[in-house]
Amino acid sequence: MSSGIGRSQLAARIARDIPEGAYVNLGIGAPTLVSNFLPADSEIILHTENGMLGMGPEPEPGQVDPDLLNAGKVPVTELTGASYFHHADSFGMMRGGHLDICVLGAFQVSETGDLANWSTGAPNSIPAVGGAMDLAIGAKQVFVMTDLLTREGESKLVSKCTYPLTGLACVDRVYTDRAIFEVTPAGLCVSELFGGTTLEELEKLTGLALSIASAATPANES
Amino acid sequence: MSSGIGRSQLAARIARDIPEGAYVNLGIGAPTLVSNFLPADSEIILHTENGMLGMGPEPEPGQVDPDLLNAGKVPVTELTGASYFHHADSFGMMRGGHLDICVLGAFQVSETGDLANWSTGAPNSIPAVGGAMDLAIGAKQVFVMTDLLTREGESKLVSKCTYPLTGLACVDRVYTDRAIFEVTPAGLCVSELFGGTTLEELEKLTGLALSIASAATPANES
Amino acid sequence: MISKVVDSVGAAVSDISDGATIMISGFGRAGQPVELIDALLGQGATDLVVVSNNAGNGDHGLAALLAAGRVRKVICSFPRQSDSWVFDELYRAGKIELELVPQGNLAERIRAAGAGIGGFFTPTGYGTELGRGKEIREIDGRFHVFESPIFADFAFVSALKADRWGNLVYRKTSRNFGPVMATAAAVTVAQVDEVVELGTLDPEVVITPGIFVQRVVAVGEREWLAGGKFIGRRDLAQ
Amino acid sequence: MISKVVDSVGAAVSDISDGATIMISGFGRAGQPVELIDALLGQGATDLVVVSNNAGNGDHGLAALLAAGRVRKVICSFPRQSDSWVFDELYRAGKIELELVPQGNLAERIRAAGAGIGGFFTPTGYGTELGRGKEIREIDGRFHVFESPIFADFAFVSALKADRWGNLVYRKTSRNFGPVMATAAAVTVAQVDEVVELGTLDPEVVITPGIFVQRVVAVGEREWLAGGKFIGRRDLAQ
Repeated sequence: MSSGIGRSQLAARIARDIPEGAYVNLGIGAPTLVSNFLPADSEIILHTENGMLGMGPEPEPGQVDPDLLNAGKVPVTELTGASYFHHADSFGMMRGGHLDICVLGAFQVSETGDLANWSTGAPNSIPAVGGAMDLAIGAKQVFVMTDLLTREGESKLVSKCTYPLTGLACVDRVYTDRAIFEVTPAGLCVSELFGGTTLEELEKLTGLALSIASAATPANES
Repeated sequence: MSSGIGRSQLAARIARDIPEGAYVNLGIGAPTLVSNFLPADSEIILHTENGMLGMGPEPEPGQVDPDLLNAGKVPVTELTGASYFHHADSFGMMRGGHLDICVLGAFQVSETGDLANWSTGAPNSIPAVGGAMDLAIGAKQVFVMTDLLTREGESKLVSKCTYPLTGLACVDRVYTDRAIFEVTPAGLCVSELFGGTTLEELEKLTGLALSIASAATPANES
Repeated sequence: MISKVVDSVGAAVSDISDGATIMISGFGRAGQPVELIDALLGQGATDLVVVSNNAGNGDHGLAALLAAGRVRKVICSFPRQSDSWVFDELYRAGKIELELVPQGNLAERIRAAGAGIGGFFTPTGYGTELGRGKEIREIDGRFHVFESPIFADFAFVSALKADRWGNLVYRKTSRNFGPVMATAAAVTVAQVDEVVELGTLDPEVVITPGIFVQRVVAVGEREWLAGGKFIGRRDLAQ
Repeated sequence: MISKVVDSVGAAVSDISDGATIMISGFGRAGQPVELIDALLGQGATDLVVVSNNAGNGDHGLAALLAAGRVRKVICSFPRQSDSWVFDELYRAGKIELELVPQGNLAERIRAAGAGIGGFFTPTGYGTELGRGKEIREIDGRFHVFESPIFADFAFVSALKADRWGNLVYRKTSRNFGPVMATAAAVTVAQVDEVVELGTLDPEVVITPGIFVQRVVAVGEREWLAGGKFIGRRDLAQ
C-alpha cells in the first residue's frame, strides 16, 4: 500500500495552483504552510480576516508588533502595497465574493462539498467558530487541505458529514496527502494521485464511489 | 393682523436652539441660512450627507474647490477637526440616529409630524428625493423651517398631508414665520408666537385645533 | 508583477457590452469620472443601465451619454438639478426609465451587493411612494422596508491616486459613492490623477483596497491642483 | 469648546450600571482596551453582557473581568483559545452564557446597529447549527439567514490617537472591531495612546469620526512604540 506525500509537499502542490495576482486567505493551521511555497517572484496578495490585505511573513526575532497579527493571532508583517480595514469591511470583502481562493482545514468534507471544520461536537468542548463559516461561503474557490484519514484511520471524505457543518456545498477541491479531489455535480473526481496511490485504494479508504479525471491517470502510472 | 418675522430672524431663532457640541445637518435651501447665525464662539459640527463632518462656510472668491461641496452642490470649506467618509457610512450615520438635529424645509407637515418635502406630485415634474427621506427618519430631532403659508395663502400645517410623504411621524418641531409648533401626541402645540401673532389667528390660518404651551403666553402678551 | 494600470481610458472601457449596468461615482460634478464617461461615449455601447446619484449636469459627461440615447434606464436619487435639462427632456418624452431610490438606500443597496448581503430592512422610505409595493416589517416597534442589493457589470470611480495594485485614495467630498461602487461591480475602473509607486500610499489611509479595483487609468491632475496642492479655481461651471 | 477628553479611565467608566451591555474591541490581544477593562473591573458593575470577538486571554483584561464573576453573558465568535482558561472553566461549570456568532455576522450585526439597519440576510451560517431556528430566505438561488442588529450601552475601543472632538485613528490590525463598535453603542469610550491637538489628524484619514465617540481617555504610548515609531518587542506574551 502507498503512503502519500508529506504536509510540506502538499502545501507546495497547493501553492502551484495559486496564480499571480490572486487574493488569497490561508486558514489557520496547516493551510498557513502554503505561504512558504508561494514563488518569491510572483505577487500573490494574502488577506487576513482581522483586517489586512498584503500580509507578509512572520517578523524577524525582536520585531514582533502586537498590533500586527494574523487571524491565528500570530505576528506577521506588512508588505509594500498593503492596506488595513475594519472587521465589517473585511468580512464584506469575504462574503461579497472578492477573494479568489481560500484554503481551509477540515474535519470532514462530503461528496457534495459540504464542509465541517469548526466543531467536533464533543460534549465537553468549547464551541468556537471564528471566521470559518464566512470563509467557507465567501471565496470564489474554496480549497481544503487535509490528510485523507484521521489519526484513527477514518476517511475525512464522507458521503455525508457527521460533524457540525461549516457550510453547505461550498468546497471546490480537496487536497489530501493521497490525492486531489474535485467536487463535481457527479460526486468526487480524482484529478491527481500521490505517492503511488491508486483509485482502488482511495475507494477502499473512503468507502466512496470515485471517478477519475483522464489527466490523472498518467500521474498514477508514472 | 400680524405679519410674523423674516427668514433671517427665523434662522437666528433656530440657531438659538442648537447647543454647543451638537451634530447638525442643515437641509438644502432656507435651512442653510441657520449656519449664518450659529455663535462663532461655540463649536457646532455640521454634517453634509455627501460625506463630511466639520463643514465650514462658503469659500472666499477664487478659492472654490470642486472636490468640496455640500449636499446642495454648493462649494464649502473644511473646518479644523473635519473628517471625510463615503456615502454608505454617511447615511449609516444619519439612519443610525447619530445626528442630534436636522433642519429641513417642507411643503406640508401634518398634526402627527408627517413630513412632505420632496415632491408636489405635479404631473410634469421630475421626481427627485435625494437624502430627504434619510434625514427625516434619521436625526434625533427633526426641525422644520418654513413659512406658515404658501404663496397662495394655504397653510403648510395640515391635518393630513396631501403631497407625497417624505416620512411618517418624523417631525419634532416646526419653526414658521408666525410661531413655533411642537408636535405632541395631543397634536400641535404652540410654544412661541412671533410678531404679534395670536393663537386665534393661527387656528384660523391653519384650520387646526392648536394648544398653547404656558410658556408661550408671555411672548404673546409682551 | 501585478499591474492593473491600463494605458488609456479607451482601453479601460473597451469591453463594455450593450445592455451593461454601469455604476458611475460622483455627487453632482464632484467625483464624476468624466474621462471614463467620455470614453464610453466614444466606445459605442448602448441600452445601458446607469446607477449614479444624479442623472447628469449640463451637456457633458453623463448628460452627454444620455443625450446620445445610450442609456435605457437610470437608477438614482436625484435626477432633477438646475442643469439636468438633458435628463429632464428624455424623461418627459418617455425616452428613459427612472428608478428613484432614496439616497441612503441607494448607497446601502450598493454596499450590500459588494458585501454579500442578500437584502436588508431600512426605515427609510416607509410609508412613502418609494416604499410602496415593498415588503414591510415591524422591527422593535418601527416599520422598515425591505431593500435588495444593486450589482453592476462595471463601476467607474474617480479617485485621486492609485498604485499598480489598485489601492485608491480620494479627495474630500469627491469620495462619495466611489468606495461602495468599487465593491459592487464585476469590473471596477478607477480614473485617477496619478498612478504612484507601490508603497507610496500609507496602508492606514487606503480607502479602497486594490481587491475591489480591476483597472486603473491616469487622466492627469485635476485643474484645481498643481503638484498635489490646491491652487484655487474661479467657479464650478468651468 | 467641545472636549470629549476625560482625565482618567476611572472617570470614563464611572456610570456603567449593573446589567449593561458592553462592546469590547480587539482581536485577541490586538486592539483590546485593557486599561478600560481594568477600570471596569475596579468600578464594580456586574451582571454584564460583553460583546467581543474573543472571551479573554490569560488572566488579565477581559479574562480578569470574567474571573471576577462580573459577566453574565458573552456574545462572541471565538471564545476558545490556547489561553482562554478562565472562560473555559466558567463555561464548563455553566456559570456563563454564550451566544456564538460567526465572526462576519458579528461584525455585520454590530454595523447594522450603528447604521440603523433593522436586520439583514446573510448566506453565512445557513444550514449550520448557528443558523438553526433563524428565518431562512432564498435570494437569487442562494439561501440566507436573517440576522438582527446588536446594540450596546457602552463600547470600549482602543485607538492610537484622538483629538478633543473624538476623531480616531487606529494602528494596523488593532483597528479590527473598533470602528464598527464605536457606531453601535449609546456611549463609546476610546482609550488612546495620545490626545493630539484638533487639526493634527488629517480629515482624509480619520477612521472613526468624532460623532461616534463620547469619551476619550489617554493611557500613554503602547510599549512597542516610542515617539510614534515602532521599536520592536520580544514577544506577544509580555
